[in-house]
Amino acid sequence: MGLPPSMQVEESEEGRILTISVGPQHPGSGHFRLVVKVDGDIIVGADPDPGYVHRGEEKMCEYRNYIQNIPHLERPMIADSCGILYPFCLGVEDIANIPVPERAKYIRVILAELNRCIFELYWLGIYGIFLGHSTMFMWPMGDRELLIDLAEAATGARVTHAYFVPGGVRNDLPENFKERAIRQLDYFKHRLDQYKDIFYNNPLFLDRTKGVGVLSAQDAINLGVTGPVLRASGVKHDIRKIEPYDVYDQLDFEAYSMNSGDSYARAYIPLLEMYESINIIKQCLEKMPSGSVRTKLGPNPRGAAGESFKRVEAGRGELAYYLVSDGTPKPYRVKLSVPSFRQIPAMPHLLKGAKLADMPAIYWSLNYWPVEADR
Amino acid sequence: MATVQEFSFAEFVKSILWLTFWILVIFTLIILPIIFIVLFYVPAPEIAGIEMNPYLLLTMLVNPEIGAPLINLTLDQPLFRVMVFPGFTFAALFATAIIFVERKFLAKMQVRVGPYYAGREVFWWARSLEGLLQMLADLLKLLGKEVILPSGADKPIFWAAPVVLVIASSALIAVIPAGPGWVIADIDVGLLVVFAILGFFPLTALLASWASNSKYPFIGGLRALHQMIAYEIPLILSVLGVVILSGQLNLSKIVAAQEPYWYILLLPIGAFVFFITALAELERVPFDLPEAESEIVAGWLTEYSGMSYGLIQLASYIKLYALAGLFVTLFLGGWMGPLPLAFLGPNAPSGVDMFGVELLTTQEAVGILWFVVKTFGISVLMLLPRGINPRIRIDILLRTGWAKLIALSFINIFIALALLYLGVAGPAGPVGVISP
Amino acid sequence: MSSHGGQPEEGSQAKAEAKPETQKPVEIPPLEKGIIEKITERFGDKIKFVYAKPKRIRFNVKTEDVMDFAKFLHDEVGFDQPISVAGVDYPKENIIEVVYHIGCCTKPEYTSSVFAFALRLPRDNPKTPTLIPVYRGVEYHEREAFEMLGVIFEGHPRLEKLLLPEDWADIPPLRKDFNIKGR
Amino acid sequence: MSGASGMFKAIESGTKHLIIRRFTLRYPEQKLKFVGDGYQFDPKMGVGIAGYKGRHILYHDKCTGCQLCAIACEGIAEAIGMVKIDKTWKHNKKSIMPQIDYGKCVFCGLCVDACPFYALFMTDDYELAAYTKEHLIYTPDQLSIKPKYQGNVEIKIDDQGATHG
Repeated sequence: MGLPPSMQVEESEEGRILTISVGPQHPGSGHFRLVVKVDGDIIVGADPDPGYVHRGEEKMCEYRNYIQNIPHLERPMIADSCGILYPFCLGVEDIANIPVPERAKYIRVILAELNRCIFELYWLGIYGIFLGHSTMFMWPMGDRELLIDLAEAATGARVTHAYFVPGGVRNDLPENFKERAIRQLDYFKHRLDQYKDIFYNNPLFLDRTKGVGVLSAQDAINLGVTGPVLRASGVKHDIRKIEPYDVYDQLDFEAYSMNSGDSYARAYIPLLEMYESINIIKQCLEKMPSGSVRTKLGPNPRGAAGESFKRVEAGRGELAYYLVSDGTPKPYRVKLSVPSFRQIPAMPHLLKGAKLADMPAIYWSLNYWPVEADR
Repeated sequence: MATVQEFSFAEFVKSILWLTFWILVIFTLIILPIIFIVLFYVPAPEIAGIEMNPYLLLTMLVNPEIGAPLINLTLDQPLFRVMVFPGFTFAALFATAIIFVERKFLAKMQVRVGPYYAGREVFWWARSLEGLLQMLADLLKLLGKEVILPSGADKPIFWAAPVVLVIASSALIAVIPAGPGWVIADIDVGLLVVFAILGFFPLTALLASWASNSKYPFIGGLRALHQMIAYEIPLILSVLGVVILSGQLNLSKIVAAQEPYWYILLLPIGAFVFFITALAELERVPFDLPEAESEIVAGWLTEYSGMSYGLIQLASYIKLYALAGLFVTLFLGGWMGPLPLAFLGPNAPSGVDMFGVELLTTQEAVGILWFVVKTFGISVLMLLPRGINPRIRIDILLRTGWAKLIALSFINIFIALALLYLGVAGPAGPVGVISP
Repeated sequence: MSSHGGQPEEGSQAKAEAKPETQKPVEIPPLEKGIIEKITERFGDKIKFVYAKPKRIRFNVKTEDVMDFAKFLHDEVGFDQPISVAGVDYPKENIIEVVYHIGCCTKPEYTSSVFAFALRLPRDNPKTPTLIPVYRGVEYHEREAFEMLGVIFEGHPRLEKLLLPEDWADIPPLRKDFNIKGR
Repeated sequence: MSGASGMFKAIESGTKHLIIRRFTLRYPEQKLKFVGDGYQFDPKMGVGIAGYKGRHILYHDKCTGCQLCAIACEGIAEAIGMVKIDKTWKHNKKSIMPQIDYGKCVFCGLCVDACPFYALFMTDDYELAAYTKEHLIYTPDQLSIKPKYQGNVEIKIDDQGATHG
């Protein structure tokens, strides 16, 4: 009695290799395929295969003017829709020389940080369920509602806000937003403390993640990974700090980094960042001046011929837009350099030699978002 | 515009009412006359001195005492014990209750609602019963689903595995006493039977995974095999302390041997090891890695669907009941309560009556109640880790099983031996506490 | 216009003002100036300086120099983090540009800067050596540029489909002569 | 020993939540309260007014049939088409008004930004489910009806945790 017929086991020098396709229909993959080769319980090769949700965002951009590009550009990353739109607005403002009112800058920062939290909670929830921790799935998903409610009060939509526009934001914050925000953020901070107890300090979680998938700083830089993944490897590289956009240079906050470079560090940094986001939002609410929030523009803003490369720190890391304009109302070329796509090379690098059971712990700690990577 | 079939609840209710109406009409007009014609010619049989005529039930409604001999007869039947009370029906109902409690309990812990509408629609006057009928709804859903046979599957094994699992886990119940005298098979090698049956599960899991002809089930089956075998040894070793102290393998006698104090007070390490290994045997979080969905979809259950999946789930929850019952039997004094029976006072009824028949004596009734309460408590404790723990990795699991738990269970055995030789407890009864 | 290769030369849009040329000498901040001097010292005329805005520098590089240039940039100047590889199609000039954006993680004074260098390749036969030996992380970016614009990276280990469907049989979609239906 | 204390803390944290209020919004019985009266736009200021972006509302007495909303939607969702209306308005020479296909609309609200006559706003109504795609196409007459949305639930926060009441 041999192996069942569907299991092709190839004999090779390393031993007997079983190929497992993780995705595209797999509870642990998303819209994405990871071809994993295992020898026993050890992964000997992993080949990421993105592209299942490619929508041609970059080509679509060339057919629409700058304003019309807003709604579809946030679709690749609806969990962080402000983060993915932010550099686009910065880039258009750069190309078309649009001034931004001071209040709009603060509102943008508030919304970007809210969205960072919303994204990181979503991410954390899925990390929890990937490690088999169902409570850690439900809690962040529930607490996300607090922040989504805030974002909805400001923008009018729960996830796809279409809120940032070149020249500011669409509308001012509603009345009593400040009190509401502070109340809910205080509660949210209290909830984050609970996460530490049940998840981050749980000895089984530490067993699962400490020392798993260690990425050295040199490798992290060379592979081009970004965001929390890079910072977990000890490289203090946060765009908000090194190249402050909008009002980040007037705010007092910390960009955290850890030195261990393992899955635990990659999972812990988002938690610290959420604390920091609460801090930033509160500062912004205090410092925010009054005034206009949007520069009045014609329906078709057009920029001079030229190019612009703007980057922001989104929830998953450095998100950059390379905009080339030829002077027409439509962009000549838009290139999204998304963090998820930049994490891909780290995946085979880290998975090789890991255990099969560590696959979800490593894969999801890389902050990889299939829809965003495919664009 | 295209015509659309719109679902209307009123139409649905109407159709059901019409269906019921026609069934009643056909029943009264055709089936009832046939029954009466048959009864006219065929004499009714007689059981326990009662004529089994079709009006018996109606008569019993008015005068219940008529049925008393019949009830007595039923209670004496071994089949009743196998099928109903300590046996399958009770276990299945208990398992269903555990599933419901697990879902509500977990939902509470996760700050959400859990099953809500099923049951609430029916018991609209009692909001606390929300979700009570969810188990029934799930059962109906699973019954209505197609059981998909994967191509290339080994048909006989694939079909047989869920049934075998249910049978095996139900067989565990046979030796567990649910009350004084209330045990299906009161055999002297009860504990050995438990371990013999437990040894059956990894094999079935492996066969089921093999028969599915798929990669994920195969890996899951291998993990299940590794895990169950690694944890069987500490499981058996942890119970050895109890056997040493009681000098018995018969579970009823083990319970009786815990008369002054329960073994969990004497052997806490053994109880701890047993609890952990029972969790691993049950594949419950944090030891659910044979079903780790983020790595291997659903482990060895991946290819099962419909009611065959439902049977596997039923088997696993019956097994949970059985292992919780075993824990109660071995360490928590089984049916014995923390208070003596005299606590009930002198005016306590001598038994539980129904239609004038004494179903249970007071001692039995209190014993069963304590057993159920304790088993339920232990079951809830077994559900608790699901809310607070992530899944652990196979190598950590095996290292814990082979190194730490076996060491702990050996320590437990030494403690038991020490207790025996010091004369604190033992088969002859504790010295100095109750001297004969 | 020809001096800044990043700009498309469209006849109708020639009115676009040639800002960088006129303001170049005054506008370059000292930090960027240092980088530019370092590079021009080493490469001289082989590479073409395009523009330097605050924190953004761009050079045009020839295919045969790109390997040396990348090595120099990585090892001596200190730009070590690949950010993106963008391809831009200019059918009127019959050129495809491949723009590498490189950031810096290790040298604190450069971390805020993004260095861009572009390869201007002929549109009918775009070929360039891969930069994987220098920047390990550009592997997937180059694969994307390959399938989206048809640029062939010589020496790339796996030049295959990445995002597009396996049965894609049209021209590379980000070329300007590929048109979306109905638009 | 840190492992044991960590596990103990986790158990404590988990059991603590057994008594905390449930957070879930029981949707059909409870509906969320939104800020404002739906997203609106002030073309004079060039700034919107915060509100929920739900179904549109069209003011027939203001719409001039200028098609700016349809043009704005062209590259986004192509949900807005201009249709003839029976009634004649003095300010609407062509007698055309927008008709919105909610099977396509992405609720970005950029059509509201495009309207210079205060004629097209958005409302709180998000319950647009229908049995057919045809039912999702809202004619100008349907769009002019003000929806009845009654949401009154807000997040309440106290010592027992956050809840939707």
